[in-house]
Amino acid sequence: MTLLSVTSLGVQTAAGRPLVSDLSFELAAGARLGLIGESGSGKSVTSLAVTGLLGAGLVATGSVHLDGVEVVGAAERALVPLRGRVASVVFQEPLTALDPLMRIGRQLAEPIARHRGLRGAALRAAVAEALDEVSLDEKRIARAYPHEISGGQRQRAAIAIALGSRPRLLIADEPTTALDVTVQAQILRLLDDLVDARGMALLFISHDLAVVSAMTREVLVMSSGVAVERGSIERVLSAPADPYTAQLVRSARALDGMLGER
Amino acid sequence: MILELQNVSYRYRTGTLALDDVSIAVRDGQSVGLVGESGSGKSTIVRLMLALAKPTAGAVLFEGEPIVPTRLRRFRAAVQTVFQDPYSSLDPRQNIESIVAEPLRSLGIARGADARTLVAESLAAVGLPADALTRFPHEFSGGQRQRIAIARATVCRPKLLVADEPVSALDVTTRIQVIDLLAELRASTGLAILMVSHDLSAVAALCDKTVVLNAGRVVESGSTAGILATPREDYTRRLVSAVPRLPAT
Amino acid sequence: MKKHIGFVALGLAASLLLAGCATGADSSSSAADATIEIGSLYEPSNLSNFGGGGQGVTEAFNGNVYEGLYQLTDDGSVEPLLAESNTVSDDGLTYTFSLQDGVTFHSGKALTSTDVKASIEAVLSDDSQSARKSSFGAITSIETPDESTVVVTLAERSISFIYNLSYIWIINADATDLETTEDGTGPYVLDEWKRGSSLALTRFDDYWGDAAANAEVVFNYFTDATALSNALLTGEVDIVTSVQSPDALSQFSDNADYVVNDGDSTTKEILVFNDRVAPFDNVDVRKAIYSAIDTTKLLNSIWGDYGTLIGSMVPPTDPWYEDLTEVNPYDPDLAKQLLASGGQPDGFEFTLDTPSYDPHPVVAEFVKSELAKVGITVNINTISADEWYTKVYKAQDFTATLQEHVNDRDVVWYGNPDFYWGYNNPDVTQWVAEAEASATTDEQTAKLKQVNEQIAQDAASVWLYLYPQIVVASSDVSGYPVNGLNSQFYAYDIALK
Amino acid sequence: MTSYLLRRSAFLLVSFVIAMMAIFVLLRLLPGDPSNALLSVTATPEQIAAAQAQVGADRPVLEQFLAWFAQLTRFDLGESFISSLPVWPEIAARLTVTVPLTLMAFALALVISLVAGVVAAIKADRWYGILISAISQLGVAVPVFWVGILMVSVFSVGLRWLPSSGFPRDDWADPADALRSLTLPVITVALVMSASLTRYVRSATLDVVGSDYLRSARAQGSGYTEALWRHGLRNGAVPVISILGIELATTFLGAVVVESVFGLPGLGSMLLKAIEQHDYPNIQGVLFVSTLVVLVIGFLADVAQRLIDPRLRVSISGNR
Amino acid sequence: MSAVVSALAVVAPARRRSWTLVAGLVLVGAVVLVAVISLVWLPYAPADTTGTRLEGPSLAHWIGTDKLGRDLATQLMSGARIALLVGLSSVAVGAVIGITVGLVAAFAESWLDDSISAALDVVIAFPVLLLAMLIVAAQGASLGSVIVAIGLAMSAVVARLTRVLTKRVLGEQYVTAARTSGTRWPGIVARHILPNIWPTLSVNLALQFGVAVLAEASLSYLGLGAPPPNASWGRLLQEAQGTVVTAPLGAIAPGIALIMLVIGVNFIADGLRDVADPARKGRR
Repeated sequence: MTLLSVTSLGVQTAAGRPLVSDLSFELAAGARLGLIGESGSGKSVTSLAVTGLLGAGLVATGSVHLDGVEVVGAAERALVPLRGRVASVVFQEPLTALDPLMRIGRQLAEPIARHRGLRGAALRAAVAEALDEVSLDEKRIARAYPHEISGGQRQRAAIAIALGSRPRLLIADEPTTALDVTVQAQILRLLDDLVDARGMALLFISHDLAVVSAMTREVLVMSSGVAVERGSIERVLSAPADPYTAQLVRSARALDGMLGER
Repeated sequence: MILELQNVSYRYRTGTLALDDVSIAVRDGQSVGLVGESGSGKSTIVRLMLALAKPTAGAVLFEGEPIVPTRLRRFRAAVQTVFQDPYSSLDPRQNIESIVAEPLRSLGIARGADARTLVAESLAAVGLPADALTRFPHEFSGGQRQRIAIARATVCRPKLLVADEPVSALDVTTRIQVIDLLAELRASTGLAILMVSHDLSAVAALCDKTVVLNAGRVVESGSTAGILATPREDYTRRLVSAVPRLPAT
Repeated sequence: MKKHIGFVALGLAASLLLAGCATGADSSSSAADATIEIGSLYEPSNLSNFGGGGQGVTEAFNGNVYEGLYQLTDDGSVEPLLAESNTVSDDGLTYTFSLQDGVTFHSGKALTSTDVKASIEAVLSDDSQSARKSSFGAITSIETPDESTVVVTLAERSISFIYNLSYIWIINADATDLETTEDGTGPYVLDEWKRGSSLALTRFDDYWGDAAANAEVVFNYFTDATALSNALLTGEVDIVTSVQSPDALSQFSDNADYVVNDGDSTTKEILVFNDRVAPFDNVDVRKAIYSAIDTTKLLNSIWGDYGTLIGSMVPPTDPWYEDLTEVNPYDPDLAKQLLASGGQPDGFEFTLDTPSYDPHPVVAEFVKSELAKVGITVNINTISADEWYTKVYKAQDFTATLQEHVNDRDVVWYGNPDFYWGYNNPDVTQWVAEAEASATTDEQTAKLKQVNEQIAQDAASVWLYLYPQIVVASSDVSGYPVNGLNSQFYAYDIALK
Repeated sequence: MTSYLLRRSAFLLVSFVIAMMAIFVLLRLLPGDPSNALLSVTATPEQIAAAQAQVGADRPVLEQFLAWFAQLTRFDLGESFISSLPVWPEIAARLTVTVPLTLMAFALALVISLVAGVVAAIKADRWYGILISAISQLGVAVPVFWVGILMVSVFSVGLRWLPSSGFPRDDWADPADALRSLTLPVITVALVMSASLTRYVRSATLDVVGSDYLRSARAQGSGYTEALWRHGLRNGAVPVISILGIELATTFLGAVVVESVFGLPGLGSMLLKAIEQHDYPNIQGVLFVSTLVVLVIGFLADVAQRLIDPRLRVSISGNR
Repeated sequence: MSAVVSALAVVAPARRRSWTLVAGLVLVGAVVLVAVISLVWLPYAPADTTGTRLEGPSLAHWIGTDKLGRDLATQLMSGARIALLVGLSSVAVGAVIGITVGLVAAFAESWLDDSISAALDVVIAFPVLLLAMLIVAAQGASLGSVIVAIGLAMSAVVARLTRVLTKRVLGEQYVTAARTSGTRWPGIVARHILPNIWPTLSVNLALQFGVAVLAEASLSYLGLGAPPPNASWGRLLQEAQGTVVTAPLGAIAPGIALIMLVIGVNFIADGLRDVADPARKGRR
């Protein structure tokens, strides 16, 4: 069964400017898809539309089925059960995505308690386990506020929070863009391992071809809100069909080439 | 030797040591890449090299001598800069002509029609149309803004361009274009470049020499190709291997 | 907030009419337990009448809490109070007073002649800041031959002596802390003074005379006249002691629930010149200004149908009143002629120091507008009451000013050439002195009428109008005073129907 | 946190002393002589000198200040020039009117503005959201005394529901009576205050509503209201608390003006009268108390802000 | 008026419609128009007392007369002038002092900056009106001292805002770019800082204008405002308070004029905020 099915999705601003047009793709349970595009291509807006989290003034059209439930035009009430349980999101900027006034432990406990119904000692154990899973020192980090830990640790915490509710689909929206390269490598490995271990589906969004290629075999290339190409990463890299994709690949190859052969 | 840091240390007011005994030199026409992750002391080095801050210990030498106030004007004319954020680096309330002409005006190099000619030439050199002069920064894309910043930095024909993460904020296609532009400028004018970046590929594309920085110290330095191919230090190795690569085809 | 500058009368003694004022307060038992709520704008600053208490302390305490040897009644006559009787020597220099029997202070102590002596001496003492001090300059000695007799000796005749004694409160000589407490002999005892809000008096059960017709009176203080009339409208107060604007009155005058009493007032609104300085040292110029101002319209503007026009300093309630309103008639043409003969044919410019509180700013604007018509330019300089006192009164550094003079019998100030307005007519000075030294009231009255006519002829000041004295009360109460002479307000006859 | 508290307390003390000094000197620059109010028009030069000595106006300003400050350290505010009565008991008596008035008005304003501000922010596109914004615009533009006059003419003079002015003589002996007297003044001040507070609450709410962390919480399955309650409350409180101190001070001032409309025997009417009479000890006393209150409120607001926001704790101890 | 001028400058290209700005300009424009007309023409001379006392509205006296029989419309019209004068002058006083102090604090060494900020916090904690009451009490009531008092009181708010905004601009890379371009501090202040803090600052100054007009009215009500013959709206309100029942227009008309002006400038402030400056439009 298809976990996520997007059909003719459109997103417009209140003024009528289209951000995403006629976007369609499907994602089966346990599958991975990379969404790639440069700034303004509409990839982040897509991730928000999928979970019904578009900001005020943005209007979605078309259809998004998440675990069989129509998201576009749905009432908040209908969406709440889907979020976290079916699909969780890791955002780009972990500093602002975490509540600055709440200790990490409490932020982590919130979705665990909600979705797994744990309380008291069991909840504390689950929080410790979740932190351990993302290789964070449970004692220190649980008591820390977001500003007290490094960017990498924050993003690990954000991942732990997103996974705490045991979702079947993880949407990672540029999860490493704000991080240093060495940290990026660690986070990517962590995500890869966790998604694998849990058999989750992954929608991985990035502007960086090399990063996407490390995470998924299948990519969808977006430009100006339109999907220009879809296929396996090898095919897209070796024989891009669309001129925009071709240019993107050419640039990426050029930069990659600077680093020399491996 | 245009600019040189000699055994420089820098301590914040809070007491934290940001730089510890760092020595870096940039020769005429040379291009040096300064690589490091956040907290490595890159931005402090940039501030010292631009004479925006004074070192706690050690010396900053311009053409072999300290930068005293009487030489400041000469120094400014010779050492120019491009910043990371193309949105914050251009004053939103000034038009492009005024922005690019700022060094000419402030350093008393040219005024009026002369300045206008120089500005137009400089804009042409970075590939921007002449009608850009009367427009405002918000009318341009990120890549175009970075070109404007480069035009401003090169309008007074400096000897050294200090480029602080000049392409990090740009999309990959734009990134290539700006790197190409800098390479072209270097080739055509003999401009020396000190590029600070966490992005190894950008450094690799532009710099002959690379200095690797970690936690306020120089970890390793040498030819770029050498460092990429055979990093000697552990940290450098980790840094190089962490860079995501495209799958071979 | 108003601050009336009280001017002490140095006039001759009032008529010695001893006609008893029937109080007629036969009150039923329920009415006798009533609390009367009085609304006033004049809260005392402290409870002492030696300095700073202001007119509020007179209003609340005079005759209610403290009593004098004599009392100035609401209709302006002087009656004995704590003095049962007195005799005057033939030369008019020795006064012998015998005191009422059975008078006790609120503290329980019996009144003796020592207390009277101490009370008078307190007013005369070196550090006394009493406004009355200079009225008693003639006293040479006070003796107490026995517990109920006081003998006062004067250096010269003073026909106003008895009248002036009505201002002196007889206070327990042993009392302390008179700024927050009291120890008088009056029909009321101070119950509580809640500063900024109210002052409550309760009936003194051991009062020597007729008991008060009510159990309690409360003076409720307001800083705003509108709030005060609202309080009367909403039944929070029963009586307003002194209404300061005619506009509030329309709400009461056509309403059977209220009674508007238009009593006799002694408060005069005066345009005061500095008669020493040019051009106001010229009689014609002063008269020109008097004739240029339409006082009828001014009075109507400020007070509607209330108030009275006067032609000089003397209000109709003073014994030496004469109608002098035609001495300086409103006549702009005459004003122009007078200006010309006064050497100012093209008009001139002067500064009018105007106290910042009502009604002076409005009056100033009216004067400015009227004088503009005859070519005189007025610059209004607004000053605080305090500045008025420093600049105008003490330093006499002014050209012209506005002021309300509240006391009765205060025409005599025109006999003092050093007074702030600088009016100096040797004849007037002499007549005032002679009036004080007269042996009979007729003689006194005749002299002061002469004074009265002369200052009007000289247009020493412009007496713009006499304030009305308006007491508004709920029609449920009776027995309240309506004239409010010198700010006093006798509350003991007020009864609830 | 402890070191912050110490430093902040020291700052409180220093700024208080400086503020009092400024007030003291400013008052001495007043033209006019406080001894005037003590004197009658017949005062002789000796009487004038005696009155000046009584109020201390004949000594140098610095000496006056030091004497006054020495008194202050014994918490003695001196005696009124005009009435010779001690200042502190009068202030204490008047605080029983002004404090309840200010606090009740403030609490009411807070309740009104929290509800109105949040609704106006969340329902910015609905007619009632727009209406709330419009009313708060109007409220900011209306003078408080004007509202008071309106209130009196409608609810007291017109409908006779509530007293138009004054305060019970027995203070709070009958609380219902006292509350009746304060109802209209409280509503008047609260209405005007809530207008500007609503705008602050609205903008703080808008910040929260647009925040990433709220979106994150919702992405993990938290309902909108729940997320707003759990994360928005504290985050929204930080900017609001920072202005609450100032708003409370403003409320106090609103109370001062309104006291004169409603004839209440509070601190405000005492201050006005004291200014009128140049009664320095009374002015200083009232300003002493109100400055202290204002500064302590600022202190508490700062501490509260730091208790809520851990980022502020770090930046203070880290950077200085 | 600077706020209004820049509002006009912004509205001219009409990039983004802002109904608040338009409404604000209409309201304030009406007051300005009346004030300008009052300079050349008034229905009656200000001191003309030929009317009868407290007349109702008529053709001769559009909104009636006051106690002295003076034309209320005339007074209201000259009051517009004073309201604008008080607002503008206090804002000018507040802006000049506030911007200077704010700039000094932003550029100063940290100890000086801290001291200035602390002092500003204390001053700001005091409501405008309380400070103004003290200053007016000290200087005596005159239009000038009212303006100075309100201006001084508001300067602390302006200074604090200027300091914060300047610090923000100082953190922008274009300031660093200007420094490396050899521009000296005065040039940076004039060319970069002032133009960039102005949009936000002008919004605040417009709001302060309203605060000033209201403060003057409250001072007048308390008897500490501009003395006669200045026919300020606040004083008209105070004078008419006693006649609210008999001649309500005397109190209502200046009240409405006052509210109109304050709402007008607040609308303009909101409109200025809505009409984003170019910097904000460029970003995403």
